[in-house]
Amino acid sequence: MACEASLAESAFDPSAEITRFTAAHALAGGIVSFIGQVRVGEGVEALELRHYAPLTLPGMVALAEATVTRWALDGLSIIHRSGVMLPGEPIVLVLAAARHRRDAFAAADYAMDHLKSESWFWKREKIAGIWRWIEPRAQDYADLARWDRSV
Amino acid sequence: MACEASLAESAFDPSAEITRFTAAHALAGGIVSFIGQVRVGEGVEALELRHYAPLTLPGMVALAEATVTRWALDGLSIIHRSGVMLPGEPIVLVLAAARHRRDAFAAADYAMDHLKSESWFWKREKIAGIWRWIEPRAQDYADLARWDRSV
Amino acid sequence: MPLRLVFLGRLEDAAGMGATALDLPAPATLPEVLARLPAALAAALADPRLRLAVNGALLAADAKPLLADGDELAFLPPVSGG
Amino acid sequence: MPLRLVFLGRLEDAAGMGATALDLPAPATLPEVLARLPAALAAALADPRLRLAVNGALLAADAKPLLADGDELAFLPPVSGG
Repeated sequence: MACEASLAESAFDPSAEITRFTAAHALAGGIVSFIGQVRVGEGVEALELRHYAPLTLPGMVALAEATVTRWALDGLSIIHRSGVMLPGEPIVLVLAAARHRRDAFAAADYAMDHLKSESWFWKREKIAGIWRWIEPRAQDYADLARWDRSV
Repeated sequence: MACEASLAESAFDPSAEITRFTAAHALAGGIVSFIGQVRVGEGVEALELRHYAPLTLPGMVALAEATVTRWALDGLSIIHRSGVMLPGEPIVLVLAAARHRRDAFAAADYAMDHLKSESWFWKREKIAGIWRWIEPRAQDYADLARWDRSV
Repeated sequence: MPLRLVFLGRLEDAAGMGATALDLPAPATLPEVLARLPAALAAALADPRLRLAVNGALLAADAKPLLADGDELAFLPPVSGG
Repeated sequence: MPLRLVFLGRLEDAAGMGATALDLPAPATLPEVLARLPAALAAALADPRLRLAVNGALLAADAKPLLADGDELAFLPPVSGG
């Protein structure tokens, strides 16, 4: 089972990745994707994600491996930006290919919850010219806790 | 809230649709897509979906409207093929854009379960030169029943 | 009066066609329609899992339609889409 | 011995830099490291929610590392990614 994780230091094209992934997993009946992007229109001028190289990508690889172990997948891909992003730019793309769509949905959902709460990124936002570090959201921990009590 | 449903009589490009939809929903933080495609490599030479025009598209529109009522979405799009498809070709694309990713995941999942079990399509497969009609799958009904007992 | 019958899914194979026209005295009931069809097809159309639509409007599972001049009656097997 | 300290997230603001070098007698403990830093930064680094990594390996939450020659000690605030 193929799984891959990568850290993108500059803008990437989710559609091109989806095309490539879909073609590579022609045996799968269903492909679920999640695209997270910098929201437009809330006064955020830029967003920056910092990472710590010795931990961040290895953590993403470990998450991808854990996810493919947990569900019956044909393939899984995680791409996460670091660096400065502008509104409308993609931050994260998770792709899961499976024979049965339930597995693909659950795997993408699981990978996103763990990326949000457990991966080694620190986020700051620029609003009205001022950069501010973002605290973890309680909702992210609640999302994560779901996976402790179910498959 | 924008929702749309369309019946594609010939091949469509999921990536182009995802690009268009993502750009149209720049306010959304997250976009979930589901791509269903004709599996390659199981001996299926072609798949055909027949529809009944007075019911099929109106049913898809009603499903899209029910889905956007049920979750907090910025947008929802359902595209479903009819006609003859070859292995590797897309059958269905569901796109859900939401401020919070949980809503986008649930909406896409819900729309797929209902498309599979309740929309007016009849499927046949060509294997070794012989067309055979496909019976509904028990799994599809089980998937659908999930939504009766939870949000 | 003219009626149009539409056969979806595997019923198209049972009927040997996707649609056909029928002429019956108005108003016509479903048993009157089935009586005019070949026995094997009539048997396939009596499957209780089928749903019916008249002029594109789905009928309740236990409806007993009275068909009028020009009506289109569609026979809908369980769906297997997507 | 030389040590390298790395400050992630908001700790970079507290430190006024992303990383710094320090020279201490070997082996060095965390309290010895903090004692060499400005009081405000030392206070920020004593936050119990922080995690530590030595040479890229995450430490257990209650670990008391002994730092050796050339070690890189990273201070990791709660993550807020994705």
